[in-house]
Amino acid sequence: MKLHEYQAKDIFAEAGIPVPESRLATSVDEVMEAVEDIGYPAAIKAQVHVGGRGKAGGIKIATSEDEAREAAEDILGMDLKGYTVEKVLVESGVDFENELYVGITMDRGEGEPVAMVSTEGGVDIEAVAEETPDAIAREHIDPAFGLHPYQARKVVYEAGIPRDVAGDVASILSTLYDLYESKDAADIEINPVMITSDRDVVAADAVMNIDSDALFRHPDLAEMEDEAAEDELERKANDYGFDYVRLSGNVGIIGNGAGLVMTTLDLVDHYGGEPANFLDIGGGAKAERVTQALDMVFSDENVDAVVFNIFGGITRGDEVAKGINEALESFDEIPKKVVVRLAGTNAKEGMEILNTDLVEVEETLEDAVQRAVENAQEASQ
Amino acid sequence: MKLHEYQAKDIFAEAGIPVPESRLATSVDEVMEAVEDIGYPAAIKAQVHVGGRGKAGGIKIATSEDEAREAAEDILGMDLKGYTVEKVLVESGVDFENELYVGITMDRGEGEPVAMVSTEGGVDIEAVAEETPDAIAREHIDPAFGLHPYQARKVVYEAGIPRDVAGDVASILSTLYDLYESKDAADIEINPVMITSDRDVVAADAVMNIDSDALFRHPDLAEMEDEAAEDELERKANDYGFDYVRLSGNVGIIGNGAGLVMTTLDLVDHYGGEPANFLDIGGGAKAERVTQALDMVFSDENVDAVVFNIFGGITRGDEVAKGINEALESFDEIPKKVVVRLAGTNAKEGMEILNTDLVEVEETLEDAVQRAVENAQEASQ
Amino acid sequence: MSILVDDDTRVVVQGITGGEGRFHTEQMVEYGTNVVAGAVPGKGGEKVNGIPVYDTVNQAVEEEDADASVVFVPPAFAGDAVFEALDTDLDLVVAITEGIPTQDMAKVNKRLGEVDTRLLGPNCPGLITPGEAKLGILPGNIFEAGNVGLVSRSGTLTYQVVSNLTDRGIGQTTAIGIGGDPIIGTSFVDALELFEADEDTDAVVMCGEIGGEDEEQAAKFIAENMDTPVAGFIAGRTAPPGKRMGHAGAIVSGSGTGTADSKISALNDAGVPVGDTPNEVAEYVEDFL
Amino acid sequence: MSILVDDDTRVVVQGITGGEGRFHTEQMVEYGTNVVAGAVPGKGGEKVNGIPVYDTVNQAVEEEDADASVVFVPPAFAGDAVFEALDTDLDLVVAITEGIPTQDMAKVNKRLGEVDTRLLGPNCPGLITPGEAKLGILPGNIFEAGNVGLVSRSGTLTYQVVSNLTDRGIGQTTAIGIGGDPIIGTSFVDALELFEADEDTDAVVMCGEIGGEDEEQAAKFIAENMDTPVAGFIAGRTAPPGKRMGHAGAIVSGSGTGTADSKISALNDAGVPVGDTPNEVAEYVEDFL
Repeated sequence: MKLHEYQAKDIFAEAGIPVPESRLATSVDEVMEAVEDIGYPAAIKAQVHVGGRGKAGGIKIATSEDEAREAAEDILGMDLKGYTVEKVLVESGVDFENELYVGITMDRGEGEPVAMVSTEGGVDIEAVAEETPDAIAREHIDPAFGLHPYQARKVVYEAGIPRDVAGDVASILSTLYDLYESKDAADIEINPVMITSDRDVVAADAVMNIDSDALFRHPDLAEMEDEAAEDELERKANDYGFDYVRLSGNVGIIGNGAGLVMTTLDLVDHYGGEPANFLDIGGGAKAERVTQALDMVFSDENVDAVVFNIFGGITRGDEVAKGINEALESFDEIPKKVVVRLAGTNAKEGMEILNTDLVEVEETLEDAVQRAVENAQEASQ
Repeated sequence: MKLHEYQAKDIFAEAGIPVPESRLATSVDEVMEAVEDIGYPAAIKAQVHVGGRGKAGGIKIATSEDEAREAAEDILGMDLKGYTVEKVLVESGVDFENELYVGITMDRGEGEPVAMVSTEGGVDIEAVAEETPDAIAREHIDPAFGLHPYQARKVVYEAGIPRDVAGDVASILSTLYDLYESKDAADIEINPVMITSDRDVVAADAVMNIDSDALFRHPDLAEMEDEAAEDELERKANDYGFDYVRLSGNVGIIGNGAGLVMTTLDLVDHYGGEPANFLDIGGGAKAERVTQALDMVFSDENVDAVVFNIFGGITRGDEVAKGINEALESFDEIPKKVVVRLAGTNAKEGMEILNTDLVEVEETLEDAVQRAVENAQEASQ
Repeated sequence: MSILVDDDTRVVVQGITGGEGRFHTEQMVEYGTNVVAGAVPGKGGEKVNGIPVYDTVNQAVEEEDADASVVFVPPAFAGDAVFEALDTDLDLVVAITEGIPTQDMAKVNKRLGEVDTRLLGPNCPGLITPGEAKLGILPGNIFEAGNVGLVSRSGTLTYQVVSNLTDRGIGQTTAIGIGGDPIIGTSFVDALELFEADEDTDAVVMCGEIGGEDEEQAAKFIAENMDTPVAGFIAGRTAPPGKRMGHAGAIVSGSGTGTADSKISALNDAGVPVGDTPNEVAEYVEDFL
Repeated sequence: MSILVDDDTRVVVQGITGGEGRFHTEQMVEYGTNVVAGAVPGKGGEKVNGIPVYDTVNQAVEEEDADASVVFVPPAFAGDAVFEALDTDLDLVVAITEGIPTQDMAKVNKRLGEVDTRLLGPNCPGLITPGEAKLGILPGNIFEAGNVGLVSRSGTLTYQVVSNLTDRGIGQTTAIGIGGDPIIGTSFVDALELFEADEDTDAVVMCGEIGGEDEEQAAKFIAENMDTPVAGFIAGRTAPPGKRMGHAGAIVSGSGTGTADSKISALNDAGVPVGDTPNEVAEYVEDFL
């Protein structure tokens, strides 16, 4: 789960990391009030879950009232990679000499967190990681001990951070790790840490993603979740709690288990179709979940046909069949053809229950996908 | 550093461990006010750093106003193993069915903390440990991970704690470990945890000793230090920051390093004398510390003669000699004969500086001790 | 023969009194698994399906001489449950639970380096030695005893491939779901090593998916250390870069590693044919035998 | 010959810019110790006595190819400093600092089990191989090269015994102060094992004190594993039970173990004569040789 910059900065500030003075604003008037308090130059920054906001025009610096108003008008309400900007952070402009990068994430290969520090801040750090990996110093963290103070210093000196601010940067890194651990962050980073002309260090940006599986430990963070998603359907999937990704094709896909659903997508492609979505109803789905899943794919106007592929382990075929029947019986006319394939636990019982007036049934995955692809081709003609 | 029961209970209560209702009182009137609030039965408990307060008459249960007043009058001001009782804790009497023991301390053999739980609470746990060690269940704690919840449950079930309160006791143990770690405790224990007739668990006593070396991290705890010591001289040693133990003999002993000072004591005994004290001036002592040390032993009226034994590593013989001279030159007459033996770093320089009008000098430890023992014997005749 | 479990394996079920634990214990027992105990704090002395329940895993292991545990404990407590299991003489701990916080697993991972016990999972379907024992939630009826080992990151995809094998009359020595979480106890390489050492495993199927580099490492291991032939499948060829699909493993970073292409070509380079469909994988295996 | 250090040992001083660190570095260098670097965060690039200072121990070890470090860092930061040293390729870390919080040391102790580096101390005077090198604060002038190994829990008591030996013309291979704290890196047994393996050590002196059970364990080790004769001394015979005398080690619990009597009789049972005075210990050693 992603936090907005303003939310992460509040958390950073409370933990003692220096951040610029700022106000959150949701209207041009609020922006103007904020800049009056904060003064010029001021940065007006779109608060949306999108990377590269700056390049996309979501961040502007204002040095006068006119510029501030123009920036506010431009940014508020703009569409940024599919997200509508509803909030901006108005922040005191920092007069900086250097921009650094500091961050912590989980190294899944090693199974432990890794702290990263670089003097190449303020740019796309993933590009730096690929092009000049040596420009980023890394230090692995034993999760039982946490980040030792010496490790924070070590990685900061290794990265070549100027000696006069090395202690301050190490201290920020230590605080970041405390937050990473205590808030169950998946990633936490500041890009850039700015070094001012007074040689102070300031967190000019703030990224903090929380491990969704750990949100039960952090009700305060769970409340911060902003469900503004790219797409109405993805928002709906969030509400239902599905793993869902919308794609550009016309074959709607429902299945259980990420690997099997991805395989179904791959097979749709293999047989000449185009997947409209990834939708994993998860393990042990009951009838209600199935109804919700069908609602999802039917709501997608791009979908011309649906394949429903369940291989039951925890998930029981009869429950799925019941859900399919219930969902489809509520329609006067089935909006899109549905091919169902049930296998595994209680698959036989499920097949017997299925109302074949409403759905087509296939025994193998390959046949089910092929039929759905054909159905989609027919429907789109 | 020892905390009083009332201090530890405040900390326990804040951490969520159930403790009986209580008030601290320093006068009979305050005790009477407290019992009025709390009701009967009430326990009146001396707040002194002494084990076995109950047996020594420092804890009384009052079931009426008369009894409360009598207990308050008895306990306040009483001498408990050398300590004068100045404060009592007035506490609601707990109606209990069982008494348990839970505690955490450092197992120095293993180099890690150990949690201990027993159904034999309310008695001298060290006697239990010696007589029926199996009555105490133990669980070692990896200091990097801390006490896992399963470990708290494991040791509680192993100890045979009744199943209906096992969860509560495990939870108290987990909280104790959190305190043990976050407060840098050396030992932390509750003896007894009482199980009431309603099957609630209550911490009826509270022991918490803090690692003195870690007090710099806990200024709040450092402030709680109660320097009430058995003995005025030990109090003085506390003020000076010496490791000092008063003993019953008449040969005053000053030295550097615990092992060497103990050896000096042993030699005094070996040569037929009786040590009056253990006084370690520590490493790197300068002139002022030497003066303070001499002040200590001269202030002890039992002392008839003094041996001053320094083997310099960090400690420099010339500094020590200067201190001895300064201290002794301030007297019109030296109160007790002092034998000095300097060896190691700058010992020669020290020997040259020493004012042999004021002190006797010996080259070997054995000779110095023998001479001091003789001096003491002469002086006491 | 088989790897890791057989009908002698004595199993403790952690969380046996919960809904999932109870249901799958029944299923496991029905399949023939020797479930000897349950472990649930506060439920010691109870019985589930005639199986004695203990308050701690330690008691269960000591009293019933167990070799392996299966963890059906809810995610908030599952990390602790795995630690508890690792603090005993068990040979194998199978963590079925989905949704264990990653930092809890990082600590478990550290602990794994200090003990001899093997962890499978979490967020995995478990493992099965057909006709002998299953530890986990795999649907027993689709498996058949035979001479092919199977290891997979995905549960339902495993079932799909197994059914393609079984349809052709090809049985399995053991099938293992290693789980799709970022941090897991048993990797592809670990499982492949066990299959290579198993005399009765004549071929191996490995089902990977996009994300991470475990498949690439497995390819390296196969090339360097394996004589037993391996057929592969990689799910997620059509997944667009940067999209997270289901479990944490299934995300393509957009960079060179972790993509379906990089995995498939690594496997091909190691001599491993990779099927376009699950059925094609079964064909490759048929050719091996 | 010697154990642990000799004139080839390349030493880093952690905390070299502090008062103690600076003073004892001078002393060590004067004694002949090969001090190749200092390590102090924020002081990288400076020099102390011509010795280059680095910001991190890692840099110091890599740049100067060091083998050992000596820690003169204040107690609040010393635990971290020891961790830092253990995270390098050093063979030996000598922690002089007194007053490190016990729980910091418990964590260090855990880490020691994961690395190959040896820790000596903390709260110890260090060690010396007379005529070659000293790492720590021992007064070099009282030692003389020879064939007796010495290991002691107490600093100044070590000096006393050494001077009794040296007075008799008996020199030392290496003298080690293991420190008196509750948790230390190198025990009596560890040191005795090294001396037993050292061809040039013909006899060993072991100076213990009341508290703990390390001397009892050492007695057991001597009885079972040592051919080299050992003479002992135990300080604190006259200490009253329950009194804490100086460092944490020196406390008698009042129970059977940890008392001077239990230690002396354990040593005697292991064939180790225990002197009533330091001088008597030197006499025993003279008899051995």
